[in-house]
Amino acid sequence: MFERILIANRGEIALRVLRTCRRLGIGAVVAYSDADRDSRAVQLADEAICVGPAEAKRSYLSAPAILSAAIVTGCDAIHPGYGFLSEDDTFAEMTRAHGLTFIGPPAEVLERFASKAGTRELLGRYGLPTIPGSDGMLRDDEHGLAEAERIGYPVLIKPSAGGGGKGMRMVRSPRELQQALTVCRSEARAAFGDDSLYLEKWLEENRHVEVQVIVDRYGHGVHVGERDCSVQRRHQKVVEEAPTPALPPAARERLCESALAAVVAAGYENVGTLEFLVDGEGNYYFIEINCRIQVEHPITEALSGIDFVSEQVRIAAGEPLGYSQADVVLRGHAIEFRLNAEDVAHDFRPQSGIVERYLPPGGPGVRMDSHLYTGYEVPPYYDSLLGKLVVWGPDRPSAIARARVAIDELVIDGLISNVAFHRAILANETFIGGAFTTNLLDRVGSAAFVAAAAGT
Amino acid sequence: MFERILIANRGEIALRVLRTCRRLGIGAVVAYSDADRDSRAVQLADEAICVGPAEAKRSYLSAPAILSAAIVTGCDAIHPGYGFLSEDDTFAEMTRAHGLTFIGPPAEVLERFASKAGTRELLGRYGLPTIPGSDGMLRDDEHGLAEAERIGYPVLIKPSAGGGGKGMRMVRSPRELQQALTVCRSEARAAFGDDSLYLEKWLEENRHVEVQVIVDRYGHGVHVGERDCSVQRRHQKVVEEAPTPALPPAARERLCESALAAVVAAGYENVGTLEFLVDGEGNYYFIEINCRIQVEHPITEALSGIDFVSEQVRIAAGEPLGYSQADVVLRGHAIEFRLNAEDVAHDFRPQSGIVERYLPPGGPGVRMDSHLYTGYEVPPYYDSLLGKLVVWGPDRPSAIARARVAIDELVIDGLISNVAFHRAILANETFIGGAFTTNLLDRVGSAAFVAAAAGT
Amino acid sequence: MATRGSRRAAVPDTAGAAEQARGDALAMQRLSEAVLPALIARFEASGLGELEVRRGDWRVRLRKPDHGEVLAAPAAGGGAIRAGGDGASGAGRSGVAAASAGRGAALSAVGPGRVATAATGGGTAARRTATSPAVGYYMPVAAMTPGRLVRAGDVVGYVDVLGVRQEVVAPLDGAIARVLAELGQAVEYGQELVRLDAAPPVAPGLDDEPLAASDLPPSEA
Amino acid sequence: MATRGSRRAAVPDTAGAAEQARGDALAMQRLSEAVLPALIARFEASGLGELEVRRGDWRVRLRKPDHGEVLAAPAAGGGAIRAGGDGASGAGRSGVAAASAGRGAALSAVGPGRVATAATGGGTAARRTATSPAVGYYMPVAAMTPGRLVRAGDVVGYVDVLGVRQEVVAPLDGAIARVLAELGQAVEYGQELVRLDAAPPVAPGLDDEPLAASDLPPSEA
Repeated sequence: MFERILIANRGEIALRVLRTCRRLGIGAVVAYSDADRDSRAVQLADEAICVGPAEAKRSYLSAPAILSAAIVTGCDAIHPGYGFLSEDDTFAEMTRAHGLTFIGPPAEVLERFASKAGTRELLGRYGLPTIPGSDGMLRDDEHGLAEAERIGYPVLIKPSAGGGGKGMRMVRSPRELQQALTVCRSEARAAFGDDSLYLEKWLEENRHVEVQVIVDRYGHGVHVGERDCSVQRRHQKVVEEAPTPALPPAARERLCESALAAVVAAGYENVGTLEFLVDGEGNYYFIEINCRIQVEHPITEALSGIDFVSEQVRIAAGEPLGYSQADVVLRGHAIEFRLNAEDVAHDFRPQSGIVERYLPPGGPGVRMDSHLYTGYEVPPYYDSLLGKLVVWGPDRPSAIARARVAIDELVIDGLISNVAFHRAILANETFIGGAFTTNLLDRVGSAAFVAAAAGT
Repeated sequence: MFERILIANRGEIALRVLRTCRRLGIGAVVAYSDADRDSRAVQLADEAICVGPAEAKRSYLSAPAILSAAIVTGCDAIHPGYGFLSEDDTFAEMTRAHGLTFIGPPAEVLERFASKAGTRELLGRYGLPTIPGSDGMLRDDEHGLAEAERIGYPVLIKPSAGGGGKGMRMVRSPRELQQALTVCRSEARAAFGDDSLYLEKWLEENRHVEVQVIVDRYGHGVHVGERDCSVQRRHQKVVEEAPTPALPPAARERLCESALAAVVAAGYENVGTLEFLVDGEGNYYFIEINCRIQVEHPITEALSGIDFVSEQVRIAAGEPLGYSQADVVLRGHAIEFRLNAEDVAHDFRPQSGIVERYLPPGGPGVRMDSHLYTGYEVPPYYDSLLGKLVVWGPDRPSAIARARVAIDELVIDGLISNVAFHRAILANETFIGGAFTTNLLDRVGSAAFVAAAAGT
Repeated sequence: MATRGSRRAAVPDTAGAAEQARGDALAMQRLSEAVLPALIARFEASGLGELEVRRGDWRVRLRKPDHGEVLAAPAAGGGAIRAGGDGASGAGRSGVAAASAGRGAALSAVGPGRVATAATGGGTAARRTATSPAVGYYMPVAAMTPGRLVRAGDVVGYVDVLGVRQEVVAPLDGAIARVLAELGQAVEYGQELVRLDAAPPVAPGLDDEPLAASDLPPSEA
Repeated sequence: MATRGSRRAAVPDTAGAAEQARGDALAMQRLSEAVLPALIARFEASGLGELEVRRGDWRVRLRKPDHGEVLAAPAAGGGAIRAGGDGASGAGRSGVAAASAGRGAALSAVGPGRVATAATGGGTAARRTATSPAVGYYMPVAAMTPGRLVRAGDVVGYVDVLGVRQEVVAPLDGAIARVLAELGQAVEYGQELVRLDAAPPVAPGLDDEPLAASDLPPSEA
């Protein structure tokens, strides 16, 4: 097992990883940027080291800075969290070349699953249905137009790299497609340094359902059920829950088993998530794999009792899984709410500033993962995630009821957050009925959605 | 179901009950004393009503004040929390006489189990072994001396009423007994208004193990496993855990089943706890029953997923239990740490004052039930409980590891608490080995215990 | 609308300073010698309710008792209920007025003045108001109407607690200025029930301050 | 031992006041007209780092930037490691110095002055110190010993980042006062590496303040 892990991330996930390092008795060094020196993770770390200025490119995204920090602080492994360098196979390879362990899939596994199109093809071969899409990356606009014609409109433009909705757009006609391709290409280039795009058939009313897997180095794997992340705005998840209300138990089991079988066969290793779209008839289509810890992993922790960061660490250290599918027992229902510093009423404008007062909710079945504290200054340089409220209940209605209580208890004063948005979700009949689809929010408009809920 | 519940308590338990009322969609009115108007429960309540001055006798312990408050605020039920009026059969009867429901056992059940000696006799008849003790209450010192002679020294003097260590004393000789009887009598009179005392054989090295039961009005009951509360100082619980490390699974099962069978047969109703002493050979002796929610109920909630306040409410409303023993599944290991505002180094002197900074720990398997917030002033009038840290892990070592992490994260600035004491417990080999006995702390001395741990 | 209670001198709270390092001790000395007297003076003049100076582990807080402000709540059949939150709490449901369910009575709104009023010997505002000795239903004494002269200790009303009448007592000699609750209204412990105008000082040694005209409540409800 | 950086004027922070009710607005006006100027004056004189005045939902906070205090850390083979916590954090493990495991180097202790120092244009203290451009191992330039004259932009040392040398650059004309790191020492981004004495102003318009003798670090390590 590792002696000392460098945590190469910030915010709530740095704290999350730190907690597991502590629990495992492993030293935790937090790498931070100049803008994060007052962060909770830095305060609690065994050691903290400044790796660069606020700008992520020169700190959290700088492979040399992170690796150098790990070396000079005597770490033998690096946990990248999510985002930043977490799925960067070059960084994973550099880490290994310097004799350190990258906590995540090995470099060659990351490389194998780096291209979304390539992964769909690979896992398609191992039995996962995929959405009809373009024949590989679009060579140019003409190729795009021809492929869209073949697939049939509406189609979704997607970038090969990255995530988080950047470079994605749904179009309903050749004219829209031509305009959008230019925009998506430049967005993708700016965000990921790669402007490769491909097309997918757009499913009008769909659910986002993803399967959590853990696979060790020796090809033993389990799935830990699925999560439903259909509450999205602009392709960004806002609320996630498990199990999915979209599928009956037998269908969920089938989905999870086929996902696990495919990734094990394709040689995946470590903790990972396979994302699917599920249509109104319950058909599912594989869309992509996330080779890292997910933001929404706590809901699966609430159901299973498994610590996913601990599993990442153990598997990266070469330990065998040590249990089998029959040992994975899921109990109850859990929902996660992403609390963002953003102004829903004003186009989700990100907010920064001092947290005047912070008090997380408590009680049975309530977990709040957040790096906030009273007096903390949210810097303007990074994503707007303030924390994640996770509620558990023996069933979905009780989880929803607890969520309402917890949201009402939560105190985050000093900056605008999307708490009102979550209240609106919890009052929404479609959500309560378990029938939310991924495009509902964008169709209605989030601001209108919140306003409508406030009026009732 | 009830429309509106008066919460006749304060501190963390008022908040705990409030959370469940909210979850169940029941209005929550908080009755508070003049000293508690800035309490978190008052802030969060649907309505709050001042029932009297700081002095508990004229507020939280005043049956007319509480009942009048329930009536004028339109409540149809009263939740008494723990302590105060929670096991007062006269109050329960008054509540019923005014057409309201007491959330707890009905008055006649409370009355039946009001006397500790009587309850031991009653449940002894239904098969529970009891500790050899005096023949009823002690009539006078002579009776006490004779009974102690018969039982054999050392013996424990116990008051018929109350709890929390007041009026209790272990003595090893007739001379010690005679002195202690006077002290215990006056302590018991002052604390409970009842100076009846009885004697029990003192078990040198024993564990405190208690069984959680839920019994509905129709005689259907389940047990929800046991808890081990052997970490005590002066007969007050400080750390509790479940399951007990003192007994193997089969013995735990036997204990729990016999406890449940006995209380169901004796006509118990609602949520309750049967306390046992377990000696070095695994023999168990029933000592008393608590006819209310326990401070340490969250560890059983962590294992079972059952909300015990919700069960109290449902059963008091006449609902059937609705599930059977096979549905009660216990998972993992949980430990609770009582955080008290007390100076362990100075004879546990209670502390009061302003909480300058409060930040609860978080992450997987961590629950903090506390009424604190930054800026809250802990009043000097009541017990010193600041909150309860509850950690869960898949097994005992991981629960202990998580507890260490959580204790290190917890921030309570501005007043002295017993955090150092809990750190000492978590560093203690006897605790880690699962071999703590109830008299260990008093034998060593808590201050010495903390100092010894700090030195290692 | 609101009357203003008397002010007490500020109380410096210097707990914990003794254990601090030399640097803190020096800063503390500087604070108390140079800054504190001026701060207290400014504070008195500022109209602020609280002022706090902090540095590291020590702090000094200047605080006035709350003003004896009383809301003029219409005591109708289903009156307003005291909301759980207040300005300082943030998370409370301040401003939410829920109707009391059933039992034909309601609890009247309680203003921020109740702390000072309920406290013994708080200020003259407290001594000018008869407060509820218990939680229950208010029962006025018919003769106790505005203008009526009373002596300290006179019963100016009752609160019915489970059928038992508890006396509401005049805290000082004076005249009834206003009755703040109605027959059958739900009242809580410490709630202001009858406002008095203090009698003008007739003998030396009476420790009640004379009232300025501006301290009296206006006559509208 | 410690040098003190320059102070900046206090910045009143009045966010949110605009939305407040008339009462707050009045109190606010009173505060800013009557109290604030005096408070600022007192604050400047008091030596305090922060002062805050609050009332209900608004508040005014006066705060100075941290002093440019620098620890004189002994740069031995296994030096002290920066502890996670600081005075303000409370829960951190302040004071805990853990030895760096393996790899033959250690990170030197970093004082609370780093924020001010690393900031661009913070005060003269920042402009007097060459800081690390990256995280890595320090490599001095042999000629750069105390007394040596340098010009702004001169390379006064290097930081080795995975085998690539990054330049440590003099921020102004002056003389080397002290080299704060040793060959092979682990340094983090922004860490102070070479202290300079500014050259005396030779031309008008040079915006560096002249140094007082008391601002110079004492010569012992």
